[in-house]
Amino acid sequence: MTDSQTAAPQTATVPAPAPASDREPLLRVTGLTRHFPVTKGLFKRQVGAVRAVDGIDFSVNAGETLGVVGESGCGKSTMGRLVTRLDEPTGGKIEFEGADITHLGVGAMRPYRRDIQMIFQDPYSSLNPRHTIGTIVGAPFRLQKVATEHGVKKAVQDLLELCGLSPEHYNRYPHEFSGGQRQRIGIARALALKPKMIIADEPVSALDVSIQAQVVNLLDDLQQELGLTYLIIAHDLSVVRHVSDRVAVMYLGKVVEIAERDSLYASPMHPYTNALMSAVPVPDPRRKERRERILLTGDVPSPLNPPSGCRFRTRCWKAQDICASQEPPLTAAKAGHQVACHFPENSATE
Amino acid sequence: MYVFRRLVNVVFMLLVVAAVTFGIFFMVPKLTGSDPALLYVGKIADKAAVEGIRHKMGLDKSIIEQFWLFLKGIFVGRDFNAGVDVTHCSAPCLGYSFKTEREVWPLLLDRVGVDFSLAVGASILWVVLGTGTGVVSALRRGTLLDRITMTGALAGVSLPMYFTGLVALAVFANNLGWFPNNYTDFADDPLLWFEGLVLPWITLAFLFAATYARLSRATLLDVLGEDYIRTARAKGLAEPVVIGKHAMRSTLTPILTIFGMDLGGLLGGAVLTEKTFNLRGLGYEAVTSIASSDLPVIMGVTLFAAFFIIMANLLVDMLYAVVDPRVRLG
Amino acid sequence: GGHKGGTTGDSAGAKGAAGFNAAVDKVVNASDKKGGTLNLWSSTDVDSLDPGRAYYASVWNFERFYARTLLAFDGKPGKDGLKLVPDLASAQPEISADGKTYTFKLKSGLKYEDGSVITSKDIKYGIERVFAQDVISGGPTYLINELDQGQGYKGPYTDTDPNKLGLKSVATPDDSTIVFTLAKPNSDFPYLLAMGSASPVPQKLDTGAKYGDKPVSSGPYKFKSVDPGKGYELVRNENWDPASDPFRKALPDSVKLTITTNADDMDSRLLAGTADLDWGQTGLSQAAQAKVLQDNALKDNTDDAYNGFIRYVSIVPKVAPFDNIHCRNAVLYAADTTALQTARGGSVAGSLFGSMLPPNILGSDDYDPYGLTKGKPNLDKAKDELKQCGKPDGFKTTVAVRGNKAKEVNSAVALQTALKAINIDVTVDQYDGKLISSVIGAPDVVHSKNYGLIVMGWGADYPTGSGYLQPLVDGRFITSNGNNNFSEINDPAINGLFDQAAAEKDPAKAADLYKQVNHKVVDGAYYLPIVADKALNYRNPRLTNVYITDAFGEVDFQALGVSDGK
Amino acid sequence: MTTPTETTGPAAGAEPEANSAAAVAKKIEGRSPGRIAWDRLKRDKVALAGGAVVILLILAAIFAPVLTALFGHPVDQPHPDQINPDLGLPKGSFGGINSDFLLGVDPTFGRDVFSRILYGARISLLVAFLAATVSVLIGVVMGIMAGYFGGWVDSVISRVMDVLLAFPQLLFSIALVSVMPNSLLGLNDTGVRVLVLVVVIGFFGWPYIGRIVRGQALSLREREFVDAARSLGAGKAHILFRELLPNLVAPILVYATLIIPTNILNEAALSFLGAGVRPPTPSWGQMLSDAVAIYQSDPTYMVVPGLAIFITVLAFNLFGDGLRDALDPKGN
Amino acid sequence: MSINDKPFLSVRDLKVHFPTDDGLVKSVNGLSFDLEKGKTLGIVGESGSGKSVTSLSIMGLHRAGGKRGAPQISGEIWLDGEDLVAAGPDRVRKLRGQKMAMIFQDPLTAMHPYYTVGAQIVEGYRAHHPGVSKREARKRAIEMLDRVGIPQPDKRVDNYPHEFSGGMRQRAMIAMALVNDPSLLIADEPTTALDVTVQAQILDLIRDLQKEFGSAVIIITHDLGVVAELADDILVMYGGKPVERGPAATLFESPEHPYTWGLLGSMPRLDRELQDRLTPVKGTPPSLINVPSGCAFHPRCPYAELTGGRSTTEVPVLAEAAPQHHAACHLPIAERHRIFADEIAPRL
Ligand SMILES: Nc1ncnc2c1ncn2[C@@H]1O[C@H](COP(=O)(O)OP(=O)(O)OP(=O)(O)O)[C@@H](O)[C@H]1O
Ligand SMILES: Nc1ncnc2c1ncn2[C@@H]1O[C@H](COP(=O)(O)OP(=O)(O)OP(=O)(O)O)[C@@H](O)[C@H]1O
Ligand SMILES: [Mg+2]
Ligand SMILES: [Mg+2]
Ligand code: NI
Repeated sequence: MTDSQTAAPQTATVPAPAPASDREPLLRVTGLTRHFPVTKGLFKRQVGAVRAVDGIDFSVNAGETLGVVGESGCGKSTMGRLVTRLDEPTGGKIEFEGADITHLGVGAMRPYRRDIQMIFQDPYSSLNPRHTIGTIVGAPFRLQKVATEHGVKKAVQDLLELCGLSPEHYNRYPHEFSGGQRQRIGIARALALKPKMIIADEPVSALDVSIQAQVVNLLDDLQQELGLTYLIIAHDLSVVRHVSDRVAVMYLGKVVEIAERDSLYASPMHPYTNALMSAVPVPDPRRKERRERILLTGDVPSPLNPPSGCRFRTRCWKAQDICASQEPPLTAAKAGHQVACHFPENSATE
Repeated sequence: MYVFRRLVNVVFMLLVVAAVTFGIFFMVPKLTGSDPALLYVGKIADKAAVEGIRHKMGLDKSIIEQFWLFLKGIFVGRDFNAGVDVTHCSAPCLGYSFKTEREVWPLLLDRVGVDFSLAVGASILWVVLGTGTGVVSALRRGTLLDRITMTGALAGVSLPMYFTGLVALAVFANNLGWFPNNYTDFADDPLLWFEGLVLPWITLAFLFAATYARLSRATLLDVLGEDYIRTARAKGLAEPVVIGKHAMRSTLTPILTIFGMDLGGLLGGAVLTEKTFNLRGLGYEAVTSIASSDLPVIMGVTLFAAFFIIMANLLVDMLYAVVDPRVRLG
Repeated sequence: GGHKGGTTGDSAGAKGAAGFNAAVDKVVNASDKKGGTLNLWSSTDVDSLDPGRAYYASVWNFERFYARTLLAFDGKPGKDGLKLVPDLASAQPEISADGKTYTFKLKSGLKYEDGSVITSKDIKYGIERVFAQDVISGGPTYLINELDQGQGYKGPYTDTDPNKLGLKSVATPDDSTIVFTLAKPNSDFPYLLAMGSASPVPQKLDTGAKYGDKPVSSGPYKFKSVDPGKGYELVRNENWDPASDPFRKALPDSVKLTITTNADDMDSRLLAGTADLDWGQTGLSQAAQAKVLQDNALKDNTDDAYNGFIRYVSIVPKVAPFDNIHCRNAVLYAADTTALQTARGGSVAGSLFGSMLPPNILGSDDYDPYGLTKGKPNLDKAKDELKQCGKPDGFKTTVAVRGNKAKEVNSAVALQTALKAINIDVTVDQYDGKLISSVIGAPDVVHSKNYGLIVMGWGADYPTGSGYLQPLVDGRFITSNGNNNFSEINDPAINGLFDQAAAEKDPAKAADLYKQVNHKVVDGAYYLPIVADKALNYRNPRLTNVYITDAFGEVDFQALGVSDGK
Repeated sequence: MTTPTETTGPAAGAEPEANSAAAVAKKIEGRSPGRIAWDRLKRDKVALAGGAVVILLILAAIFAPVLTALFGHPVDQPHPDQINPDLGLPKGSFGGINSDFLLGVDPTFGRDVFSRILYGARISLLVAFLAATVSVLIGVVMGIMAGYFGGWVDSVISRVMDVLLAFPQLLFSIALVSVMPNSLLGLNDTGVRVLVLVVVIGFFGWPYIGRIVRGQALSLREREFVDAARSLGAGKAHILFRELLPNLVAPILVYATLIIPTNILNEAALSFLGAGVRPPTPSWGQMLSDAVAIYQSDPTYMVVPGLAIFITVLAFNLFGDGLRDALDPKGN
Repeated sequence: MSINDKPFLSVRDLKVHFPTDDGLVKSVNGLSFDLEKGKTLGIVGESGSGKSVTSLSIMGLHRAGGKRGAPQISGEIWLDGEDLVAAGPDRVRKLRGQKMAMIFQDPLTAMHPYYTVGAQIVEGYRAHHPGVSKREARKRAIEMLDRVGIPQPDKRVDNYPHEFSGGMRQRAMIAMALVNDPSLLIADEPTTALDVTVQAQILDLIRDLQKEFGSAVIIITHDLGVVAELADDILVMYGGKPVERGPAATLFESPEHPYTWGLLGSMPRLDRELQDRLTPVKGTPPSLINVPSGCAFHPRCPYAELTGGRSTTEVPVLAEAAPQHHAACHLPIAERHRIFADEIAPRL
């Protein structure tokens, strides 16, 4: 049975994730920080800060997919917005192809926008309801003043076709499409300028289960075909496993674990990652009795006032005194597997 | 602390209003080349007389100095020369009317009574009637009753109040002779006060009730679609409780907001109502003082009106915090 | 129609004396019955009760209750009321041969309400107050013009004289003698002394700008309460000696003046008999007027008297093409005076009038060379005049009118329509009514705005030909601001006639001179008189001694009494 | 796990996938948002009636000279024969209505009320429309800037709107109207009055639009398509006027239609208070103002302009209400 | 049939149709199922398949009267021997909150923002226990909050909903629903708005409470994982109709309906080997106004041709495929099993 949904050719093999070391990172993020000031009073005195992203480091190599998971409010979207420069970082550095793009202005950033594109979470709000599909998908050409061989219309129609939509949709409005189709339109727009990297913030979480798979497959196919690099943000561990080569786990504005996909899913080292994995409901009634679940107590603490030391310690069953006083650094516990924990699981030292 | 900050804000806004008003009405005679002093000399203008009056009104001072004196009068009071001796006008002193040479502050306090009487009676009427009809037609949505009341409300919104007022006067005061069109102070005779205000109240209430009916209907319909109403029903609460307790509380909050604004606006003078019903309130005073370039009175009325509107806003904001626990004042 | 109004029938029928316009030249309900309260009502407040500061005719009329003057208008109906009789003065003044010195002797035993004696110094002090225009503003300033004589006197409040009596032109050799020395003869001077601004003010009780809150009475009534904007009450002044007073009757025990906010309400009270008289005497509101005119019983209680005003259109010869008399004539002939009258409210509001001296002033006559009182335009003549003017195809001009006076705007519009008939294209320019002094009162502005026509009205401050006409037509009265001679007439012949009249001691001869001035002005086609103003006023039938005095064009308040003693 | 934030409307989403051969039931015509609103509006008979009246009124105002020539008398022509000279009131009952004077004559002059109402409509509508334009222009620019930029821009604009709303605007309008010269910028007296009315009414009206636009812009700013445009390198102007503005068209249109009746009432109110255009140029508020003095003896003269205002305002409100419902995304 | 023979909850041929401007929306179109006390039924299906409408119908929460928004409901809903469709609104209201209770998806909007959590629980309690004093009711509220695992319940009882975190709010909702010991609890997507870790807590809580109170539970979700965790029986809905019904274990092991296959195939699973590609269901969910003729799933069904045209003309009925396992599919049972074994199972 073949999937007749997508126009892109299928590949029979899972692309084996290449070792990270021998590739030049396309995107490198160091010490990235974003604090949202909380102000009060007549003179807008700053009384605190929401430490949405609080010093994270990672890099993404060309052609690979980095998945980012974490609970609601841990700073995933903020991170995504910082990397795409929709938001101004408070600190740290973002390098794209070796160039520092951390504080570029609208104009200076414009050339880079061709190479870094974004797919948004909500297929309803990410398309301007008053623009036709042609306008929406053609916007990148106009904004970047890119000349197209056979005119913008042709280019747009090609893109639509590439993303599994009919070229006749050119003059339609977004409200005439279903969620899955809209997400395809969003993807077509992101692809217009042939970017090198695509950042996708929860690209499928607003979609119905049966549609979600269509979009995931499309993303897969496009990566194959166009050699794209993805940074995919999601909270669904199963989806992330499916799409990623490497996965970063975030907790309260920090990356607590970052590893090759298989290594992470096979032997998660951070207690939080463990808890997350065990909490995912498995669609298999027979397994439900056998599974041992790690039930975390309490809620995620407020990013306004994160716990000292290790941020997870308030919910961690392994926490000890050192966790409160010392913040564990993100260190390589084994090849291609970094973790920030004083007492990591599944590690050789345990 | 919050209240203090807001009060500072109120004072600031009033200062802005005062400065702008002062500026405009100080500049206007300059622009039109008219000398306010000329307005107050007798029929045959005599140069010396004009000079004398200009000096007496303080119009020979610079605008900054005049404004400064005005502010000083409000906060610490100021002195006026009455010829034989110097009279002190104690704070809050809005000066003396150019025209009547009466102190402005007591004059306005006297006038505001009319607007107060107007506002109190009318607002009770319109809130009760307006929200009442709005709620009933929301609950009977789509029925004939709903359609009739809402068409009526739209008509109410579309009727100019000076027209409604005149029709009311023609019918009830003139033809039927039910209500006299004459204002009596409450202190003088409560019954006559009431009788004299019935028509203005009804006219005003008619206009506002229409707005409130539309607003409360729309809000209630919105609220009825809220999830928490469904929850209340899911708990098995009786329908009157669901409506009366859960829906109404949320419905009244936005109504409170515009009620505050409307009341504030009315207290600061209802020019059209006052003209239609021949009432002498702040609005009347405002119009006559503008007609006679009576700057101290203009300033007074403007500040009074702005004060009421701003205070009403403040009050509404604070009440909002009481009603809605999600609103934090800080 | 049915008789819907109040209960006025019985008295009107019983006495039978009253009738429409009965009080115009007769005394209605003559009676000496004392007691009761006179209820005056007004929809406008007094401008000031301080006799030095009031300018409303009704206040001047009202002052006769509490402020006596050396001379005063006699308490008689019609023209008889124009005569000045000695009031505080024991007799008519002694006038020096050159007509410049007036010497008055005061009656003896004159007292203020507090029992203190009224002296000639108080009269001088009262006059001096008027000079302090920075304090005592708003009143007539004729006395300053006559008496300052270059001294630059600034009033008693800044007077360095120990007794604050530094005004040189007035002397008080003793407490009962006062001598005025004028710079040049002025036969109108006695009228100036009959104004409230020449009434005595006791220096001790003077409160300066606030004197109007509690004027000290020298007349038959004193103030019991003063409540600005609401009402005033006068009660008997026990220290007033009827014997010293030549004409005041002082019939009611008290006089109340109630200020209402609502003219309609006042009119319905009048018709219902719960109010006695409109203090403002400005006429019934249109609704009440319609009602009264359609009901003869009610109409019998009304008077439609001249109030001393003429409504007119100034034609400005300084603005082309009105520099040519024929163009001015054309306007006069083309004017549809009936339409103009209707615009002011019809025949009730004024009668057609051909000249510029109102009927209540000595010297007035029926002079009407342009046939204005015929009520119809004479288009043939108008066109002929146009031709003579060299503008056979008409021309454009602008009429200036106060925007806040509906009747004047209506007049302007009516004139505009009428002149269209002879191709005069009139633009109606409404200016802010409070800016009279600086718009039409400023000849420069008039010229620059090309105001060829100006709608206005005028009433005399004192009922003589010069009181009425001089500000309007004497070229020496033209000022750069606050001018009233809009037509800028500066005819040496006219000016000379005024000087002649001023030196004339015989009023009848002076009247004749004013008649000549009037005719000259009319012949010069400087003015288009619209109407001699009238006001339809209602009098409560219970009032006694009602008559209209030409001195104010109003019912003489001080003579009134109430028949029922209530 | 999915988080369906919005259910795909069955009708709107029933479009078959491009390359799925099997067609799902009814194929829905591609309808633009404006088209959808128009279809909805067409079903609202009351709103359509309101709209029809509005159009008729506009036509009547435009063709006032023609209509007057056909059915009336020249606006400023007095008819003394229609007036009782003693009372200054129209002869005959009901304000002198007869076959010649369809709506009677005005007191004092006996001018044709029918013509004056028509010419009054010109002033009313002209002022209302122009003032609405002024309000919308300022309100949209200010509101969109405050909403999109936030921060101090928002603070300043919001504060200005607060102050403006706290100002006793009627007083200012009266004051400003009364001091204006009679000719300005080559306009005649009526022109100047209209200009001043437009400026004053329009200026005091913008905060209402501004607030609405600001609120909408605030929420639109959070929509991801704004980020999408930014991520494509769009500048501020592009975002404000290409991305946000088209989405504001609906509320702007609705509030523009709803501000017009308010403006008509305001113009009439100012005329009523004597601060409108000056006689003999007729206006409805001025006629009512004249009528105050004589409503007891000539009620017709009060009723006619009153009803004219009422009908006009009602028609605009009905239409505006319908438009709002039609353009309301929640409506279906 | 005597009352005792009836299952505790029995829905028979339920139809819920909404008249709208665009046409009749057939949100639920012939739904039947039974549920016993102590059992949990999971209802799964895509967005818009009629899950919520079903639960609201049972609760009698669709708006009655008026013209707009009121659905046409037909069929029978028997709860403990009483037909809720036939019963008057007053009767249903009395049962609501007492015998049957509901937990909603978004606890923040489902609670009144102006009243404290405690007050809202107390209100539900006192509505059905009129004699109880306020103090007793408050004690009960604190007890319930404690029961659902809210720390310091005696303090938290006076908090407003916005002062709670998402997980706590959902717990409070549960406390509110359980305050009258209902024998039927309907949970409509109770964890969709929550994080996985919190979701796990809530699912545990529901399971424990059910064991303790022995009530019947309907859990509605589109997450197959969630139903697998909780449900004894599963009902799969598509386009307002049930397409498959059966015990949880069998349904996951040998699903009968192509749509169920599609659902299972389209979700990536942590418990399986990583596949290269997911197997999506092609196309989009059907319009409920113009439901495709015959089998509503046929436009999206890869095997529609194999029915010999029946799928486009004939509406399939829920037929027993295995004991207690029903499916509405035109494919012959054998064919289905073959396809599943050959094509589907290897990919899952
Ligand atoms: N503009 C902002 N101002 C203040 N705080 C913000 C702002 N944007 C985000 N935050 C806060 O920063 C934190 C991280 O937010 P972010 O949206 O990045 O989380 P997330 O991981 O994407 O969550 P979710 O899964 O819910 O999308 C949250 O606590 C949020 O409240
Ligand atoms: N009041 C209503 N009027 C018209 N249609 C309605 C109404 N309520 C629900 N519907 C329609 O009924 C269908 C079923 O809705 P329902 O809410 O039951 O779906 P659901 O399965 O719960 O979906 P979700 O997973 O998104 O919650 C939807 O197409 C919806 O649009
Ligand atoms: Mg996010
Ligand atoms: Mg649902
Ligand atoms: Ni894949």
